[in-house]
Amino acid sequence: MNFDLDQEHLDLAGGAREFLSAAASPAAARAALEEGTGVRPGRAELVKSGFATITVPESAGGGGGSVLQLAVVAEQAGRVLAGPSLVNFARAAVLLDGDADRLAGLADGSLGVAVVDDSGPVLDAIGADTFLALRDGALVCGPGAVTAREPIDPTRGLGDVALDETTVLVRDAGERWQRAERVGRTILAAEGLGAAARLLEMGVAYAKDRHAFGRPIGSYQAIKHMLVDVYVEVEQLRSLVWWAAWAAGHAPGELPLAAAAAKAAAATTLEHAAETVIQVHGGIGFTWEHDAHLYWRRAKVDRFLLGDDVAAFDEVARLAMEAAS
Amino acid sequence: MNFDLDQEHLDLAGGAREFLSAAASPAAARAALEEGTGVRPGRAELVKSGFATITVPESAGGGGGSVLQLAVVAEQAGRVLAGPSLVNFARAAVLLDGDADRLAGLADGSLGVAVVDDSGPVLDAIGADTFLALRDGALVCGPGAVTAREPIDPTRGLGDVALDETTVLVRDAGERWQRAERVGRTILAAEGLGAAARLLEMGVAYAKDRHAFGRPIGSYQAIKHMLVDVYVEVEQLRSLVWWAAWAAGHAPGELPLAAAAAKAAAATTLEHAAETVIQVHGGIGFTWEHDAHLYWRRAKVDRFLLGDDVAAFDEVARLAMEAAS
Amino acid sequence: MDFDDTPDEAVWRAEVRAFLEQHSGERPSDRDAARAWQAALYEAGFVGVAWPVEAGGLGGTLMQQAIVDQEMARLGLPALINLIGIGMCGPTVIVHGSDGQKERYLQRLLRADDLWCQLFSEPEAGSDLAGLRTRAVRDDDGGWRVTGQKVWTTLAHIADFGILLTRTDPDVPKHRGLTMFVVDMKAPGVTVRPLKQMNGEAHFNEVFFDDVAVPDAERLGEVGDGWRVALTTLMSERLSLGGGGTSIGPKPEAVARHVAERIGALSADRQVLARQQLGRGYVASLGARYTGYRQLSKLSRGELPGPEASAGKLSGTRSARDLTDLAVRVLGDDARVDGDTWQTMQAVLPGMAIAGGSDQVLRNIIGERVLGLPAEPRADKGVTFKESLA
Amino acid sequence: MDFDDTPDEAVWRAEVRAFLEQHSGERPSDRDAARAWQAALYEAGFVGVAWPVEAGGLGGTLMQQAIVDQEMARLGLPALINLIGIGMCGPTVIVHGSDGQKERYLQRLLRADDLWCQLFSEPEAGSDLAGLRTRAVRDDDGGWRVTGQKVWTTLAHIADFGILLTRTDPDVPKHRGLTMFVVDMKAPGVTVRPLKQMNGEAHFNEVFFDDVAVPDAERLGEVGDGWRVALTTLMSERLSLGGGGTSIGPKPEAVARHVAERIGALSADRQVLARQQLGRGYVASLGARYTGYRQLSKLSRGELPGPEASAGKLSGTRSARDLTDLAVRVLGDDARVDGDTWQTMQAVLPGMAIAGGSDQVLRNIIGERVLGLPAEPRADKGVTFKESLA
Repeated sequence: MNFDLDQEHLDLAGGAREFLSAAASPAAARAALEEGTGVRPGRAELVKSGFATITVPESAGGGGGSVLQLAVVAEQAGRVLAGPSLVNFARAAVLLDGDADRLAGLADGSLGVAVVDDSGPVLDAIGADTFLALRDGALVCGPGAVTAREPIDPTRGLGDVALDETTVLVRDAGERWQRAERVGRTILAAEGLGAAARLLEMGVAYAKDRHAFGRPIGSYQAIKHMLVDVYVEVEQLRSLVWWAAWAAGHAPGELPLAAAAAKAAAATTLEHAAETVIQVHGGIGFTWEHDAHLYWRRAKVDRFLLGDDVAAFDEVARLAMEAAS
Repeated sequence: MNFDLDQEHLDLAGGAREFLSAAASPAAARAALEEGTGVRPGRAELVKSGFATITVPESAGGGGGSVLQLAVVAEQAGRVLAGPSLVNFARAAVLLDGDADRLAGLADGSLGVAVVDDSGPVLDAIGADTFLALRDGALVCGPGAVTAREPIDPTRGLGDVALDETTVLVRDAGERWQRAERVGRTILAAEGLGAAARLLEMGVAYAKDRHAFGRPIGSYQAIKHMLVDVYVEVEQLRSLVWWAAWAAGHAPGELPLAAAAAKAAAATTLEHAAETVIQVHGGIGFTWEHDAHLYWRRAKVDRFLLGDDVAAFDEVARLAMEAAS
Repeated sequence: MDFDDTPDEAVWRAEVRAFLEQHSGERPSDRDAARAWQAALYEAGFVGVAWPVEAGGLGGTLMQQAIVDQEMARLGLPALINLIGIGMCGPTVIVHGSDGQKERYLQRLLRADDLWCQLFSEPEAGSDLAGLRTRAVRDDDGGWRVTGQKVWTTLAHIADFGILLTRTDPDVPKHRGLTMFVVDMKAPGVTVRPLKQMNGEAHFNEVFFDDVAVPDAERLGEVGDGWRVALTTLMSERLSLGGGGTSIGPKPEAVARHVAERIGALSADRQVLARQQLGRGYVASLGARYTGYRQLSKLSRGELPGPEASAGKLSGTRSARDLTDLAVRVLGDDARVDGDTWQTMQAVLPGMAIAGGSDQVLRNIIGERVLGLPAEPRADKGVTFKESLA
Repeated sequence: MDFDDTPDEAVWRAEVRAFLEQHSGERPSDRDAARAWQAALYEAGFVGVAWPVEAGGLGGTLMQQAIVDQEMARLGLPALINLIGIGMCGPTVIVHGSDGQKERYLQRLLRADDLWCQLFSEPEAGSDLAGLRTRAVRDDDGGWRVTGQKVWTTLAHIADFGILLTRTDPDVPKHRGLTMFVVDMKAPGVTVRPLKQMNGEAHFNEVFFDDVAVPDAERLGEVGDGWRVALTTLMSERLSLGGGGTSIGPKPEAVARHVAERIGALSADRQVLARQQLGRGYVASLGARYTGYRQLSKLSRGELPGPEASAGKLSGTRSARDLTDLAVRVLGDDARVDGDTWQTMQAVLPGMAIAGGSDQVLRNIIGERVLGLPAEPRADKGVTFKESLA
């Protein structure tokens, strides 16, 4: 057993970080909130970089890589609040498996795909032109009318989608849909991991720098222990994300539990990290100009995507009882 | 409005404290656990003191006092883990209202009453000879066979009760039963308040005395803030207990919400206090010889009496929604 | 113990209610209307109820004031525009002001002729308030010149006056070198810049002082005695928070009403969880509310507001968070609670958790001053302010 | 990244499994049987797998040791009787012992010929271990005389030897005046008294030393170097906790199994709540378990066990509490999980939260040594031990 990123993954993370930290930023997220400017890097740039389509087969012009590789990139995307999310790319790559034309469209950017779940607004509906959905057990595809939601986190491009005429792509697509959803949860959790890890860095840096009563606030147990609790959660989330991403490629039987656990942990950890780091920053942490609230917005929205934390914990419990009995 | 104990209550509390701290103690609870000795002060002494039958009418030989007065005494009983509980006395006084003979038996100690709920073991079944229960909407009374439970907290005298032949005392006793249960919850919460307040005192005293790394451990924020959180909860519990006890006498419409809130707060506060104070004490706190675990045992048992915290929170929510709509 | 009004209180409540119900149609729509509303209330005898008569008040009891507050809340009337002045600035002037200052300011404050703000916090002095850097230096005429920056100042953009805590001597330990002033917010050199919060609104301001002239007659208390004067302000704040933090966040009744309206649309599973969450938040709110009543009872017997009052703030922020979270989960994002979107409600909570003392500071206060636990060793003890900057 | 065994690991696992399955019928029923079982395992090459050959070990890898541990856990076999000796005392002797000590003790320890205990904590020295008071004084023969009291000593009542941390110089700062010894637990003057815990059992002991003679040849490391020697012990403890705290409390799979058996008897409402609680505890357990795997991967590449290992302990106690609480709520008090009553399980948790470092101490370690946050000012810095008692 070796449960650690390989050099290949570390190199990939480095490359993704370089690209994403130049192409996206919390400042860009703030601008999107203030002025409705598009998200950064934006769909076209993300596709062009090749990072978004890592899991699309090489034959279709994608990277032919693993979910683990995509998760490594997604963590970096989460750090800088990049948009659109890699989740739709990950889900679409699974759902369109075998559909060479559409996969090629995904890979060359000519198709802007978003996956429509049954409940709640659709992630990155804004800017998408092609929607995938499950209807009566079949995977369908078509255009749709998008109504934008109030942009709590503008980088998530939430909208309600009314599907127009759809084409059936795969009948009896229940299993495929489930796998895609689980891969999507894994990538969502990886983005949450990146955001939470970045928040922790911000909190730790501020706690070292800011002084009160003659010493750095990070020397006080109240502040120190709050940050430690976030650290512990972030590291456990990292373990669960890696496990789920690895399972997607190598242990499909473990994916349901791993993906649900990662999704649940990401929801609670990111929210906890955001609230803690705002608290650590005192007054400055809840000003518009500080980056903390942009991550906080991400936390408040992501919690409800692809099923909320309550649903994920319920699923973990059901799977655990099933496995144990 | 004056939401504070009157001098009369303070005097009563002082008297109760004097009697109870001489007649009961955590040491007596430990002995009961080790050797199965009876609880202290025991039913006979409690009746003789007059404190247990405060709410029995004077005409029947009781104190003719209020639920608030009994709650003031119950807090003192909780401080020293006195047994049996005042809960059965409080409930019986309501249930037997108008039944002069049985009330007189309750007041002179010739009847050892315990109230049988539908679920879970019966509080102070051990040592009781007369059981009150609700059967098909009627209040019934009779002897019963008691099977003792494993004594987690031996001062609670838990047992399963199989009722023998019963006599119907009141047909259509639903409302009476509910009021008795709510008064019982209030008194249980008052005992919990006393236990939690005593735990807090123990924790604060130890935190002032014990040194680590050259200063008292109570000077460290981690310890200090834990104790403060308990303090805040204890004071809120005190407010809820007083409110519920006052409502029992003066605002019956407020009693359902107040009693459920007090029960729920007592369950969570006492448990939180016990676990915190053990933690504050470090190793010594989980030794047999230390008093902390005797209070912890009380917390673990009381949580489930007269409906558990989950049921109480559910009831609060239902009542709140009803009142609001 | 008696939760009901005394006969006197009942009479007072009836008076208050009659007046308010008669006028509650006229909800102030802008700042001038808000001033006029406060003035009308003042003329009717319902502002500054517990202030001394010589300060322009009614010389009444705190319980009478609480009854006014309760009745206003019952009708859903907004807080008075000059709340900070009434609760914090005015009481400080009453205790430490000269006769001239009292004459000039107090009645005008109650009538909202002048609006007031409080200028204490600074970017580098939050929890550690006594570490503030705004300097006041004597000028040649015996007056003062103030230079520095304040932050988190509510109402600064419309206030006429403020109470201003400054450093007048950096060569003594930090608590001893402070002096308090009344400052004219329209004076040359005062610049106010709104500070946008994470919810997009600007409840607070930054205030810059650039060599602002303040006459010595506007000093509040002795030179170097500013910390003690500030403690009066903070104690008055506690007094005005008599409700024990229950004013933080959404009203539990409002959340219960909305949950009641919406819960039927949830799955059975979600209904169970919603009731648990509502129950927990509601019990915490009730606990804080009734603890507030106990404090009010103590205060109305003449006891000084103690550090216990901080407990309400501490638990208030937590139950507010829980109830808001429930609202978000249950209500959907098209819902309004008391007119706020859930987004606004949520985004305002982190600020509430910090304003008026962070959770950490409040826990230290309660731990040390209520429970008697020892303070931490202080790195800055006996050090002059100037040295502490090194 | 690869969760599967390497080919070598798979071969090893098969060997281990074959042996254990063949012998797992013989569960040790008493102390002698437990010793015999460890000896048999040792002879088969499954004890001290990662110890150096010259120390009596197999010179294998940590991953091989982990595989043995996993396979033993899979079959529900109890921990080895000399676990503390193997995990903490032996490694300390390996690093700091003389050739004679290694010769005398190590192989016998692995074979459970001698049982070992660790004598560090004292009534007045818990979190602040370096404040210990047990004195060792030179006698006329160049040996030592030890007087004092230790506490929380697992196995002391049956141990043959212990590693003993003492104060040999009270006139220097506390960390510098300590010296470590191997002590014969059967020596005259050693008294062991079992310490009953709140659950009624006695997993720990108090140990009293009354002028106990310890030869200088039994010193471990230099005089005054005891703190550094103790750090080796504590680091070995972390290494032996490779699983990252997942051994704390009930196994999540066991709780899931029992909930699965009982949940049907609950009301629909309670089923919802039970699943939420199980889900939360289970995710926390999985998070700790997989984080433990990551640490194990690092260790097996030769990295030293860092302070990160404390994180597993921290979260382990919390998820253990949540899962136990669930068991209590769901299972009823007649249920057993892994053979324990819920009462026993609950009553053992507070002890677990403190043994091996309280939550507070662990958070300080992680905060300072992993996150790099500044330490608190130390009141006892540069003060001699003797002065610190004043």
